[in-house]
Amino acid sequence: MTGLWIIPALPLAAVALLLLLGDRAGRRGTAWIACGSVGLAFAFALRAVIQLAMLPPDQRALVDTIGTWFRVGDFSADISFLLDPLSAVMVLVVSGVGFLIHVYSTGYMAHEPSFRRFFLYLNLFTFAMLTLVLADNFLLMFVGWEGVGLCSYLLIGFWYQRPAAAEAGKKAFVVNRIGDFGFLLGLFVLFTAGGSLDYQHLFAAAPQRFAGAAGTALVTVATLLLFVGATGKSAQIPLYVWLPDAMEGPTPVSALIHAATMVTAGVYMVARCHVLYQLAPVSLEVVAVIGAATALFAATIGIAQNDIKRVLAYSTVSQLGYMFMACGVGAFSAGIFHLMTHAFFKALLFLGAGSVIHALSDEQDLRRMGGLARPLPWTHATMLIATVAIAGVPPFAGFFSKDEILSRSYLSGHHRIWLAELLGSILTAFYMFRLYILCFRGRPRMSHEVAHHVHESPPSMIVPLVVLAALTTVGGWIGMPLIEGGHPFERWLAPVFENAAVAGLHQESPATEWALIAISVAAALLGIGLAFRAYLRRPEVATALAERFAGLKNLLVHKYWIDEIYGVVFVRPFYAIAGWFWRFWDEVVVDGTVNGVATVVEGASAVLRLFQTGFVGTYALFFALGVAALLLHFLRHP
Amino acid sequence: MIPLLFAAFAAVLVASSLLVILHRNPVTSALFLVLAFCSLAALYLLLGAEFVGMVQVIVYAGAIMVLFLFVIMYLNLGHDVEGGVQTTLRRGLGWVVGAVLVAEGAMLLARGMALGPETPQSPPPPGGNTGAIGLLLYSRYLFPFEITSLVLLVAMVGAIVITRGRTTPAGPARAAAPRAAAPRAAPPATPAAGPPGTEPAGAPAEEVHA
Amino acid sequence: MPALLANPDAQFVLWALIKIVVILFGLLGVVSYLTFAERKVAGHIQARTGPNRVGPFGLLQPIADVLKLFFKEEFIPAGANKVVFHIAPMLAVIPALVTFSVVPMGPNFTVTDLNVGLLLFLAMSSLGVYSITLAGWSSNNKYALLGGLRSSAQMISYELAMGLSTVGVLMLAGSLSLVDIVHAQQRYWFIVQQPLAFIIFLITAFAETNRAPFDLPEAEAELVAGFHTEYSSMKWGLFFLGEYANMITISSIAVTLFLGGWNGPWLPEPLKFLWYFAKLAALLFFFMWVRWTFPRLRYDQLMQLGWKVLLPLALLNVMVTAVGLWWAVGR
Amino acid sequence: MIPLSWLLLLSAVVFAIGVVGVLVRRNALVIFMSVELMLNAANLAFVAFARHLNSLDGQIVVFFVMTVAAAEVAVGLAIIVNLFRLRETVFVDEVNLLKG
Repeated sequence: MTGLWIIPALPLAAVALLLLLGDRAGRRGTAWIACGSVGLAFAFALRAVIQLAMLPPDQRALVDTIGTWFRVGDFSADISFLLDPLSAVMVLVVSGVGFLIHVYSTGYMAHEPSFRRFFLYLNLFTFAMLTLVLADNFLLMFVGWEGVGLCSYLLIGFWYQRPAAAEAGKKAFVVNRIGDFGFLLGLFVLFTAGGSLDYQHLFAAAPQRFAGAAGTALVTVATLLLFVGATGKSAQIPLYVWLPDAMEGPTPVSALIHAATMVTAGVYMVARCHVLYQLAPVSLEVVAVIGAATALFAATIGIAQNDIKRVLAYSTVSQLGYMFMACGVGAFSAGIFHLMTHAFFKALLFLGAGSVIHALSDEQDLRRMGGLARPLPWTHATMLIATVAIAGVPPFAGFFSKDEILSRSYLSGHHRIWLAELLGSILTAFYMFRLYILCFRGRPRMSHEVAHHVHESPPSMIVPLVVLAALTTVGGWIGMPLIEGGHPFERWLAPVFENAAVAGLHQESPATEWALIAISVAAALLGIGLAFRAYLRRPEVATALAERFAGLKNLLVHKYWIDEIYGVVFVRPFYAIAGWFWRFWDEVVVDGTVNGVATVVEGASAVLRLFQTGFVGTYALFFALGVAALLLHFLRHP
Repeated sequence: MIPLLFAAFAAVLVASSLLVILHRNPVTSALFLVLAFCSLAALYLLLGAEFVGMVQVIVYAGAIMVLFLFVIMYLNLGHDVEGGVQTTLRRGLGWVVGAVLVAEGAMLLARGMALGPETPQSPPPPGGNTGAIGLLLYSRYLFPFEITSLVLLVAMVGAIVITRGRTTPAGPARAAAPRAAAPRAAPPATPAAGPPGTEPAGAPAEEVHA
Repeated sequence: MPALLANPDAQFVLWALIKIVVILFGLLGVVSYLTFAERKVAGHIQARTGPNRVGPFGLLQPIADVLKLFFKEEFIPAGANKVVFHIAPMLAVIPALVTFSVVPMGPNFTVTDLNVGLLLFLAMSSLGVYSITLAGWSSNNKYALLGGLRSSAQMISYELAMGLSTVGVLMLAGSLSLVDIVHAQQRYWFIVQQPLAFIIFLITAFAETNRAPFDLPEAEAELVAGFHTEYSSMKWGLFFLGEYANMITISSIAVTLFLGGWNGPWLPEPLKFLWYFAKLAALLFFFMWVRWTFPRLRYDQLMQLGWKVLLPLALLNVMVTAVGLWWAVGR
Repeated sequence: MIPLSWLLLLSAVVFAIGVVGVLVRRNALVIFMSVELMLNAANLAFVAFARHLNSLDGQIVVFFVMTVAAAEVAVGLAIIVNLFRLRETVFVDEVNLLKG
C-alpha cells in the first residue's frame, strides 16, 4: 500500500504554496488552498481507512515507507507511515475535525489582517499532527510531536502584539519543553534497552527485552518518562498550567489544537505504547492516579472561572484526565473512544463559544452574557447538544464513552478510580451547565451597545457547528454498550489492543452493567439539576454559597494558586541561577577569555604587520620562495 | 619524426613563453602567449590527446586570449616602464627563484622521482579518444562536470557585476546602447573613469566572453 | 635522393606538401574568380552588366586587379604597431586555408581525415577574430579600432550559435570526422533532420564571414572602411582574399555537414566530387544573392539576434535532437 | 615515443617561466598571462601523465583546469578593468590596498 505519505504531504504542500504565493493568493484563494488541502487530506485518509477496513482484521496495518531519513552507525530511521486501526481513528479525527475547523476559521478570522499567516500556521499544524499520528517509529512521531508544539506556540501567540498572548505562548512552549525533555529521555531509554525505535520491532521485542525485575524497572522508568511528555502535551498535573493560558489564542485554535487534536497526542502516545505500559503496572497505576487527580482538580477550578474559554479549557484538562484514567485501568480502547467523542463535542463547544464571542464583539466574560438563546438559535442549539453530550446524558456521544470508562474502571476492580470518575462527572455536568445557563439563559447582562450588535454567525461558521453537532449526537452510537463480543468501535480497535482486553469483562452480568449505566446517568442528571437550581431557578443560592465558603471560592478562582507556587518554587530560583551565569560566567569568564585572545592577537599582529607590504609582488615572492624550499626538502629527503 | 616535431614545438613553446614575460608591450606578450598555446596544442596532438588539443585552441586561443586583447586595447596601455632600485632587486630575485625552481625540478627528474614504469599503451581507437572522454565526463566525472557549469555561471555573474560597478544607477540604459561602448584609442588616453554614462563600458565584450 | 624517398616520413611530408600546394593554388584561383563572380552577380542584381572590358566577357578582370594590387604603393600609418600591422592580414587567410585541409571534396579526396575535423574547423574559426581585432588596433585609427572591436564581438557572439548548431549533426553522425559525417549522409542529407540547425548555421556563417547583412565591421557609411581602413595594396588584397577564402571554407563546411558533401545520384564514384563543387557553387551564389538583397542590421539588432534568438534556438535544437535520438535509438 | 621526463622538464620550464613572469613584471595583465602559463604547464604535465599511465583521467582534469582558467580570467580581467577605472593604473606595485 502506498500513498499514505500524501495525507500529511497535502497540508505541507499548502504551507509551501501559501508561502510562495504570498498575498497574491488573496483571502479567498488562501482560504481555498488551506481548507482544500485539509479536505483532500481527509478524503485520502478516508480512502486509506476504507482500504484498511477491507483487509481481514488480523492484517490491518498498512505501512508506507518513503525512504531512509538518516543513518548513523547501525541505527537508521525511516520516513515511514503506518496506518492501523488506532492511527486510522486518529487520522480521521484530525483531518475531519481539522477540516471543519478550517472552514469555520474562514468565517471567524474573516476580518483578521494576518489571515494568511493564520492559515499557514494552521496547515503546518495539521501536517505535524498527521505526521505524529501516522508515524511508524518514535523518531518520526517525535518530529510531529515537536512540530505540533511549535505550531501551538505560534498560534497561541498569534496576536503577538498582545503581551498576554505572547506570554501565554512562551509559557506553553517552556512547559512543553519540560515534557518533551522527559519524552526524549524516555526515547533514549527505550532505544538503549529496547534496541529500536520502530513500533513493530520494539513492541514485538519488548516482552523478551524487558523480562525480569530489572527489565520491569527499566520499562517502568521509560514509560514514566514518556508519561512526563504526555503530561506536558496533554496538560496533566503537574504540567497542565499552560493550557488555560493558551486560550489567549484565536478560538478556532483552541478548538483544534487545545481541545480536539494536539492535547490528545499524549493519550494517543500512551495508547500506542500500551504494550510497554502493560509491562509496567506501576506506570499504569501512576497514569490512572494522575488522570483522576487532574480530572477532579481541573473540574473544581472550572466551577469558579468566569472566562468562557477558560471554563472550557479546564473542562478539557479534566476530560483528558478521564482518558488517562481509562488508559491507566487498561481500557485503552475506551480512552481512545472518549478521545474521539471528546474531539467532536469539545471542538463543537469551542466553536460555539467562538460564535458567541464573535456575536458579542469579542466578549469572553460569562458575567456579561446571558439570554443569548433567542438571538443565536443555531449556536444555542448546537451548544446545548454539546453540553448535554459532555455531561453524559444518553443518547449523546459523551454518554457512551464516559460510561464505558466508568464501567471498565469498576469492572476491572479500580473502585476508587471509579468513584473519582463519578464525582468528576457530577462536577462536569454542573460546571458545563453553569456555563450554558450563564451564557444562554437568564437575562442579558451585556451592555446595550453590545446587545445591539448581537448577530448570528455566518454560514461558514454555522455549518461546521451543525456537522459537529450531528457527529456529537450520533458519533457515540458505534460504542453502544451491552453488545456481545464488544461493540463495533472496540472490535475495530481490537487488533491493536488484542492483548490489552480487560479481563473479566465478559463474566459480569448485564445487570451490573445496567446498574453502572444508571448510576452514571444519575450522576450527570444530579449535576445538571444542581446547576439549574443554583444558577437559573434561585441564583441567590449560588451567591449565598459563595459568600459562605468565601475561602474555598477564592482558592478556586485563583486556581489553587498553582501558578504562583510554581513561580516561587521553580521560576524564581531559575532566574537567580541564570542571573549568576550571566553576571559571572558570561561576563567575566567568557567575555574575559574572548577579550584576552583579542589582546594577544593585537599584540602579535603589530609585529606580523611589518611583513605585510600590501604589494602582490612581495607576497608572490614569498610564495615562490616557499615552493622552492619545499622542493629542496623533497630533494634532501627523497 | 615525432621527437623532431616535439623538439620543434617545445622550442617554440619555451621561446614564446619567454617572450611573453620579456616583451614590454602587453599586446605582443598576448600574441606570443597565443603562439605558446598553439604550440602546446600541437604538443597535445603529438601526445595523442587530439581532443584536448583542439579544445585548447578553442578555449585559450579563441576565447581567453581574445578577452585579454580586448582588455589591453580597452585600457590602451603603452609599453611598460620598469626601473628603480627596488624593481631591479625584485627582478633579480625573481629570476634567481625561477632558475632555482627549474634546477630543483630537473634534479628531481634526474633522480627519477615520481616516474613509475610506463603503462603499456593500448592502440588508439579508430575514431580518436573523444568518445571515451565523453563517456568518462558523463559517468565518473558527471558531478564535477555539472559543478563546472556552476563555476562558469558564477564567474559570468561576477564579471558582469564587477565591471558594471555601482556608480551608475542607470545601468540598463547604458547596456542598451552598446554604440557608446567604444573605447578611445587613437587620441591620447583620456581618463577612463569618465562621468557616468560616458564610461566606455567593456560590457559587451565581457558579457560576450564570460 | 632515392633513399630519402624511401623513408616513410619523407614520403609523408612530400605528399602533404603536394596536397598543400594544390589546394593553396586551387583555392587562390577560385577566390580570384569568385570576386569576379560577385561583381557579375551584383551587376545583374542591380540591372547592370558588371565588369566586361578586360578580356572576353571581362574574364581577365581578376588578373588585372591582382596586378594592380601588387604594384600599388604600400602605406603604413604613423604610430602603427608595424609588426602587428603586418601579421594581421596573414592571420585573415591562414585559418581559412587550414580548415580546408579537413574538408572532404570527394571520396578519398581530402587532404587529411582528422578525427577531430569539426573541432579543427571551430578552432580555426575562433582564431579568425585575431586578424580583424589586431588590424583594427594596430592601425592607430579610431574607425579601424571601432570596426575591429565590433567585428570581434560579433564573431565571438555568433561562434557560439554556430558551434551549437553543428552539435545536432555531430550527434546524428556520432563522429567529429568530416569524412565520417559525409558517409553518414549517404541515405539522406542532414538538412532533412536538422533544418533549423542549417538555417542557424547559414545565418551565423554570414556573420562569421562579416558579409552582408552582418558587415558591420566594414560599414562604409559609418566607419569609412572598418578595420582595413588603413590598409592598401596587397595587404588589403589579403583581407579581401581572406574574406572569400572564408566564404568558401564555411560554405564547404555547410555542404559537408548539412548538404551531404559529395553524395549525390547518377555520377560514378570518381566523379562524385562534382556534386560537392556544384553544391558549393550554389551556396556561394546564395551568399552573393543575400549580400546584394538585404540591408545591413543595426548593431544592437545584431547582438539581440545572436544572443536572444540564435543561441536559444541552437540550444533548443540540441535538446530536440537529443530527445529524438533517445526516442529513436535509446529505446 | 617521447619520454615522460622530457615532457615533465618542459612543463617545469614553462612553469618556472610563469613564476618568473609573476615575480618580475609589474603589469597586472602580464602577471595574469604568466598565471595562465603556469596553468598550462600543469596541463601539459597532466596530459603527459595521462599518456604515461594510459588513462584518460589526466585529460579530463585538463578540462576542469581550462574551465577554472576561463572563469578566473573573466573575473580577474573584470577586476583589473575596475582597478584601472579607480586608480588609472594596472601596475601592481602602485596598489597596496592589501595593506591593512
